[in-house]
Amino acid sequence: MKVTVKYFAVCHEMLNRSEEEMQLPEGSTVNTILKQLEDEWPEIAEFYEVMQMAVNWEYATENTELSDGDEVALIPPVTGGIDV
Amino acid sequence: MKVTVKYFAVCHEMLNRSEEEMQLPEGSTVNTILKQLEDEWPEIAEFYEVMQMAVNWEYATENTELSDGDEVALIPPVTGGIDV
Amino acid sequence: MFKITADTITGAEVREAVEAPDAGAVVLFLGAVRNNTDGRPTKHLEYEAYPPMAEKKMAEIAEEITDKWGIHRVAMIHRIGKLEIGEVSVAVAVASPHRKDGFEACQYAMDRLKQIVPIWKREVWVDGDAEWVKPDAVFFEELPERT
Amino acid sequence: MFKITADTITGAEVREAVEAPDAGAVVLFLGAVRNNTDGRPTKHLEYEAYPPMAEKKMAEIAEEITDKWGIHRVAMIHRIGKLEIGEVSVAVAVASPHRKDGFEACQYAMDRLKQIVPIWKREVWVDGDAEWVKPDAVFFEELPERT
Repeated sequence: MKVTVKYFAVCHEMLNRSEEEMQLPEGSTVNTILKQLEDEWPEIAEFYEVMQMAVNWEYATENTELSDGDEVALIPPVTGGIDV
Repeated sequence: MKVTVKYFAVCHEMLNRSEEEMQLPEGSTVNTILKQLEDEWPEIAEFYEVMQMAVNWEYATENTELSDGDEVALIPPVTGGIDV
Repeated sequence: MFKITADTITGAEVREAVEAPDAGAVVLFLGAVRNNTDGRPTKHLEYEAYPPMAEKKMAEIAEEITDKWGIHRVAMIHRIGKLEIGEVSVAVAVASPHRKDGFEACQYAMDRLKQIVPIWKREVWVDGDAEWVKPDAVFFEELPERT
Repeated sequence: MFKITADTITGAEVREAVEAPDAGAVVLFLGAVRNNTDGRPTKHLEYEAYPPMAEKKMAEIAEEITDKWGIHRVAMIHRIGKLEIGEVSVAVAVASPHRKDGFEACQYAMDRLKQIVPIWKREVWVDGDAEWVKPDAVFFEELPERT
């Protein structure tokens, strides 16, 4: 199956891209993506603890199962609004 | 001495005037004015309990002493802003 | 800016009066004339004020806010005269470095405004009656007849 | 109205979106770019968002407010891109029959917005540094070098 993965803010900067398509085996979860990213850039794993993931515009866990066409996003801590 | 007395809202309506000048004896207090108004219109006294008085734009009591040129106001319960 | 006005209030007056480059949070309250009170249809409202004392009391509320929260940027404006449904009767703006303080201070300003600022509201109902109102209760619902 | 925009925010958009003849109280919050953070001078800010999810989460916050206070009129807009000092980054408006609920709901909206709406802020300092920030702490102040 094919999913779209989106990167924002610091993730965008770290990975040097904002979006990509990934071909994943059937039965993949969010964790499958996290592992692939870790293979590419090991340091990203140390930030997983403070990050959230989203599938189809909804917060998800690393165990959330994926389907063909899903949109997955890595969500670093949000700062919506202002710092006041 | 001569003072200006101002009436607002329901007082304005009751007394049918918004402002008048009063000649008062030396040593007069806010109470002197209240008594004069009561002489003119006895029913006003039953509202004194819920009213406040002001002298020179500051809340005052009936015992506040008056001086020549003072501006005195009868202040019915205020409703500043909105009822929400 | 502390003002009693007969002109239309947009909210921009108070907002512009409090803006500052070091104040990230602006809380603005606008009170508008509702089309009903407790279900009884309102035709329009009339506000009367004692302008010099009202503006003095508004400035005192701002001083209280400075004492309580260290906030220096507060503006209040209240309209007088006849107001149609939907028109703004009162606007309060507070600018502060932190939003929590701004919300508290703006709410405080409105509470105090209704307590100590000499402004009165006369509600004119669609059914033809009219009365001076006070918070939470109708004040002098029936005036005693003049004897 | 729940919107991510690259255009200037005036506050009028959200206010107009919530106005109603039966809503006497409008509480409006505006967040603007400050000229400093904890005393360190700010050059400008950059905001990035995940627009479709951000707008969905804003709508969910409005539903939470309806559940908690019975308020149906909530609007939120957040700007993205580069913002200069003094420009508005976020505006939230709540219209309600009673002002106390309006203040509470508007404050709640801002709190939740900072918790669940995917929007990120990059602070560019006058001294030349820049960093992605998170509430209460600098997030990833120094990115690890790519190996």
